[in-house]
Amino acid sequence: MSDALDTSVDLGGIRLRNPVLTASGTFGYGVELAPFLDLRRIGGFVAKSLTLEPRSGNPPPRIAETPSGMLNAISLENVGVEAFVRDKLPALPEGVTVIASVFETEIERYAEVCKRLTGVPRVAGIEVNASCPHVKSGGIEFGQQPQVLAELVRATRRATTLPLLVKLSPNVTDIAAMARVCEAEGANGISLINAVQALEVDIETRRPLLSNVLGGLSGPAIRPIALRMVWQAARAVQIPVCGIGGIASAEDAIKFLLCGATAVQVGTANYLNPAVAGEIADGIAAYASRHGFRRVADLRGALELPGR
Amino acid sequence: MSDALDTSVDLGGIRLRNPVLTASGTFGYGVELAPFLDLRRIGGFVAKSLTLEPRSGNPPPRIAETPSGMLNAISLENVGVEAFVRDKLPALPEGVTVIASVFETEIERYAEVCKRLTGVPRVAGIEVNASCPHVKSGGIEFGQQPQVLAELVRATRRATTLPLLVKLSPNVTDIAAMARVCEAEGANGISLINAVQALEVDIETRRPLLSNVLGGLSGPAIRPIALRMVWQAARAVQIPVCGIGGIASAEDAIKFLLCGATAVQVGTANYLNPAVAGEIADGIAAYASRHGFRRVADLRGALELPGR
Amino acid sequence: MVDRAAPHREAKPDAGADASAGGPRALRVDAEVIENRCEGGENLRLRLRVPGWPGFLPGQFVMLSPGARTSVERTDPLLPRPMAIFRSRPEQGGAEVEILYRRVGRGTRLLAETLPGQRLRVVGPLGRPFPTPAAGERAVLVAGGTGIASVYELAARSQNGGRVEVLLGARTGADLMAEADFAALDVSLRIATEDGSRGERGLVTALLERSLAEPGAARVYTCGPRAMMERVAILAAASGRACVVSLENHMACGFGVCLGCAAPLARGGFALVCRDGPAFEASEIAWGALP
Amino acid sequence: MVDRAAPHREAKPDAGADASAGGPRALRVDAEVIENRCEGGENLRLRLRVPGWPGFLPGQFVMLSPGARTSVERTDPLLPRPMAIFRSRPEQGGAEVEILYRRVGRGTRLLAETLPGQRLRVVGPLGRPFPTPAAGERAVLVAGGTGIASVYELAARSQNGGRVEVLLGARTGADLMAEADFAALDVSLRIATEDGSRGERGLVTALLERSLAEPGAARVYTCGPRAMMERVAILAAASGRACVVSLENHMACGFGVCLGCAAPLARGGFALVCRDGPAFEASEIAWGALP
Ligand SMILES: Cc1cc2nc3c(=O)[nH]c(=O)nc-3n(C[C@H](O)[C@H](O)[C@H](O)COP(=O)(O)OP(=O)(O)OC[C@H]3O[C@@H](n4cnc5c(N)ncnc54)[C@H](O)[C@@H]3O)c2cc1C
Ligand SMILES: Cc1cc2nc3c(=O)[nH]c(=O)nc-3n(C[C@H](O)[C@H](O)[C@H](O)COP(=O)(O)OP(=O)(O)OC[C@H]3O[C@@H](n4cnc5c(N)ncnc54)[C@H](O)[C@@H]3O)c2cc1C
Ligand SMILES: Cc1cc2nc3c(=O)[nH]c(=O)nc-3n(C[C@H](O)[C@H](O)[C@H](O)COP(=O)(O)O)c2cc1C
Ligand SMILES: Cc1cc2nc3c(=O)[nH]c(=O)nc-3n(C[C@H](O)[C@H](O)[C@H](O)COP(=O)(O)O)c2cc1C
Ligand code: FES
Ligand code: FES
Repeated sequence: MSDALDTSVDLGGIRLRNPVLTASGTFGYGVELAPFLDLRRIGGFVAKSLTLEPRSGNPPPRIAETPSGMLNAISLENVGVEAFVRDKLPALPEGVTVIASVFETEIERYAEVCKRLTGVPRVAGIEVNASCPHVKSGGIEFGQQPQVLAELVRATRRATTLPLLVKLSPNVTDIAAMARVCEAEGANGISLINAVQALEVDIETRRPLLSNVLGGLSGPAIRPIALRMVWQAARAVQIPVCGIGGIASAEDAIKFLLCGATAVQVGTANYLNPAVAGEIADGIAAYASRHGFRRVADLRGALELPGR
Repeated sequence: MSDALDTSVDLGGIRLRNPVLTASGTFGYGVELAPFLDLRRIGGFVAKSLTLEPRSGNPPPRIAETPSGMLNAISLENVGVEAFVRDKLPALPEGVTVIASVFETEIERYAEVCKRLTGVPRVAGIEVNASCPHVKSGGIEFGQQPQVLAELVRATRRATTLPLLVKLSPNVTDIAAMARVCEAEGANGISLINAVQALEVDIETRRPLLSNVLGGLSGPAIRPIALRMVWQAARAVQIPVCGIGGIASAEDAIKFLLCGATAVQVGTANYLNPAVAGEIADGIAAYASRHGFRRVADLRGALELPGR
Repeated sequence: MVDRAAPHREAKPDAGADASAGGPRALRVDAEVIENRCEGGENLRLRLRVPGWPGFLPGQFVMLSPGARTSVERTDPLLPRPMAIFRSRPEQGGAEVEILYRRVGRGTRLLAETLPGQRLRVVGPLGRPFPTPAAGERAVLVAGGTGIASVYELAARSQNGGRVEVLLGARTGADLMAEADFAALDVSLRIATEDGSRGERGLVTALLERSLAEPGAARVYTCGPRAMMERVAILAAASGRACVVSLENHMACGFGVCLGCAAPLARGGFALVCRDGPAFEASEIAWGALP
Repeated sequence: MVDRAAPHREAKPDAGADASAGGPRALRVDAEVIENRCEGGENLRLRLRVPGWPGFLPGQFVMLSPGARTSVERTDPLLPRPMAIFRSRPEQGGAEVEILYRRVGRGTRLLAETLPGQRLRVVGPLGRPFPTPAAGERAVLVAGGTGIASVYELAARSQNGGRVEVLLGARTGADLMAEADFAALDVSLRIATEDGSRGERGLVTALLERSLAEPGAARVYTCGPRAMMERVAILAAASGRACVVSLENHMACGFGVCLGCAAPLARGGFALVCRDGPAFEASEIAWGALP
């Protein structure tokens, strides 16, 4: 790439080498990908979401393939915040930016996990995953109700001094409204989208393909939906937006930047090609140079709308 | 297929030869497909949505390809209800079941179009397309607001004695709630899903691929989302549900029936294979026979949930 | 939207895939690839064995599945690709249909990787044909890029009638399609390339200006890049000659139901390129609003 | 989750793709198809030229892109398919890797249509290998269906150590994989088919019962249909022999990050088949909760 090019971006106070992160739940705790990718080639990664205690997840089958996508219903399975801090973080090479992700079943627990992560040297920021069933509201996701989302952001905001990103659920009527709630409650940025609630069945067994019945749809299939939501959210708020959903190439990632994202996260594509995030980072830089940008950050929102 | 098999279904008072319809906007006014498919092989078709006056649509580009899907932004282009009744219906061979579809910008106009269609011999029923921007609510879709949807269903219900289907927008937080609104206001059935709001851009021109910027995502990519919404809607209401979204094979169609749909509509797949709807109808019958069903109608809701 | 000269009668405006009524009835069939050869640059020649092919009229097209069909239906890429019918030769039980195409994107790249023996889905022939030149009328065919494929059959069928001039343009000689095929016809063929590597250096529209300077009744037919067609239309109008353009809008269905291929009309509203065209009177088109 | 005998040392429980630390390091590379031949029924043999192949240990697997890679990335089908490494032979700059697979669905059907010269993406070797039989210990390998491919290398590497018995089962003789390959090894090979068209009529577990009746230290290894493996585990336990099972759960990544391949454990919780397995002590698995 051109040496002149500055690839770094600032994601709500998190300084990133380049705008390419990997998405929570698709990159493990980092070390798993080390054989395939030098983790310093990318901006950083968002670790698998953490709960207060270690959790195990749904019984298999947990995944299923769909047209240009996949379904998953892993549930809350993770090693828990303590083991993450004690075992996972130290295993990472220096110079790798780590964003911790948090999910829980109650707001107080979300806040507690954020507290525990605050002050931990290797943690550059926290992403609050709002796409979890809220027990008290009968399983509706935190991110599906503006008031509940507001409470969640307020509580986690109070709980940490770290840069706070809120990851939005796509299963809503008005994504812009959800983005505004996060901004109003002091989030430093928003990440979207999480997987889209979906269902797949086997017509021979006449059963759902997942033990959990419903799952989350991810992969290229949802990219145009994610791009729309990122565009709507980015126009609704001033805080930075991290674009997620079906990104599998530099071209895909650039679309999100042009639509207003400051950075992107690569998810399902890591499964198909564990080195893809590095290739995407290189591709974005090449594009920026080719189009005469000095800073990759300037790609943000460079979309031209038809003069109508 | 086995002669014993009864393939007919009753979709809210509309008797169908078999459960396979084609979706509005993907089958024109029927005659266009005649060279490829004997229209009597399928249950019927839903005609392109009609407005009170003839309308022309958005400037090109109006369509774009996406992973396992496509975007469209045609807008309200159609010949208008009068020309439909005068020119289109008579051009159809006997024995073809036609459901008229209606969209408009105001509730009063929706109702007026329904009135004009009532009593027209060839019209077996009306499908109200609620996925249209409601001018008065600043472009939010009729189908995105429970109160507005309720008014729309009430008004169109009053306007016609024909079987009334309401076609729901997928761009909502709670599809079951929307289904209940339709049932409460006297709809005879619901159809879902319409295309999912999405965006696609060209990174070389740095412009949206559609002149309208936003478009509707359709095709196999959205099938698992549609299946989830159909399942949720079918559990929420007693009135029949017509499943739509990404159906391209008999297997796909059967999934919707198992999840509670009484009938299905084939949309985008018609573009790839203009005879596909007939093949799907045959495939469903073959499956029903192979699995020992006497009536295709019995496939409805035959999904078994894991005993948890 | 163009007056059709005999034998082809004017079609009902809305008959869709039957628009070319009197013309061959469209079919949907799997065709076997006989040959799929690179002809230099990004240009390829595809020969298909199409069972039950009903024949076609000049200017009509087919929709081709993007890439070879497999035992498994793959949904990416999803949409069929419109391709002009270059020519067809009847054979036992059907015909051999030839397509000339340029590798420009995902679908045509996959098409280029298709091997003899593999199958493609074909839907067609579709669209309304070119109006045939009136008796004694000079036909001036101006084509560039992939548009060259669209006008070959018109040239072939008109050659024995009146006088036919074919003016072909390309960026370079390597990009030029089908020169040998046109050379084999009884037409006056002239070529222009932007880099002068073949024929005259410059734009094909320069050749047209000279041709139009000659007296006598003439009708201009053009297919190619949008900018070229618009320029051709302007030149034809200036010389008082009728001009027929063949448009290449994006298409999802090809037979008039998706409304995706709308072309803006000068009188307002839109025509469907797949159903009302692809051939239009140049004066009908609102060029400014065409992407 | 199985004690690895030397030379392979126990891996850190969470090292993911490095689980087989001390074992070969996984790579991601495009491999060229050398041969992709049907071997009767739905069984095929795939030979790949894999640049930089680091070698592998018995029981490890690779993730293969579903169908040949093209110049265009196609996203349907999306996920790579896990396939056991049947064997590999070092060659200049890499190795020739052999896969035996069965055509059962979309991905393997596309794989079966892949031609020599085309490329597949390979990620691997992945997973933790079979524990090698202890000195003097009789190794009884019981495999059925596609599971046969998973145990070949273990048989090949153990043949010169202690005594190796290979018991293969299939529905019919035509479904039976790799018989000739096993026959060429210095192992005692017995076969059972359900229809008796090859070897004994009946289930492979009947062969196992007789083998277990013989005295002496023995360790049972099994891979195949879930029901078969469960039955093998029960028989081994009843005879007081250790039993190692190789599971075939659905996988998205193959290297421990998607958590999709969870296998329920008898002690509660789950293990990841791709990272902690595919080989497990049979007693570790909660068979009732395995799909
Ligand atoms: C009536 C008609 C006749 C044509 N005849 C020929 C021909 O004989 N030879 C030839 O090489 N090309 C022809 N074209 C253009 C050809 O259809 C496009 O080059 C081709 O669709 C590009 O597809 P792609 O998959 O390579 O590009 P992609 O970028 O993968 O295409 C993405 C989408 O955009 C559409 N698209 C992209 N470019 C064009 C274009 N220029 N025109 C229409 N749709 C486009 C594709 O169909 C697809 O739906 C014709 C087009 C039309 C409408
Ligand atoms: C560790 C391991 C080793 C394997 N080794 C072999 C081998 O050597 N030879 C062989 O023929 N098969 C092997 N399998 C099984 C093989 O992965 C499946 O047969 C194959 O994935 C089926 O894919 P498909 O595309 O044909 O079916 P599809 O129905 O298209 O598959 C749809 C999805 O389900 C998954 N899936 C379907 N069936 C299975 C299955 N039985 N196991 C795992 N995933 C499945 C696919 O991977 C895909 O994600 C192995 C599986 C595992 C986990
Ligand atoms: C198997 C799987 C597990 C996931 N786990 C998490 C998780 O723990 N926390 C989270 O915020 N998102 C999780 N996600 C969602 C992804 O981070 C991402 O938002 C989504 O998959 C869309 O991006 P993609 O299309 O690039 O995969 C998971 C996704 C997958 C496929
Ligand atoms: C080009 C196009 C035009 C459409 N026009 C209409 C319409 O006029 N009225 C309507 O109710 N739905 C319309 N739809 C939506 C379809 O009827 C269907 O609900 C949607 O495409 C999802 O189904 P599919 O994935 O099978 O295409 C249109 C869809 C497409 C692709
Ligand atoms: S391409 Fe569908 S209407 Fe013309
Ligand atoms: S396959 Fe992804 S964790 Fe095992």
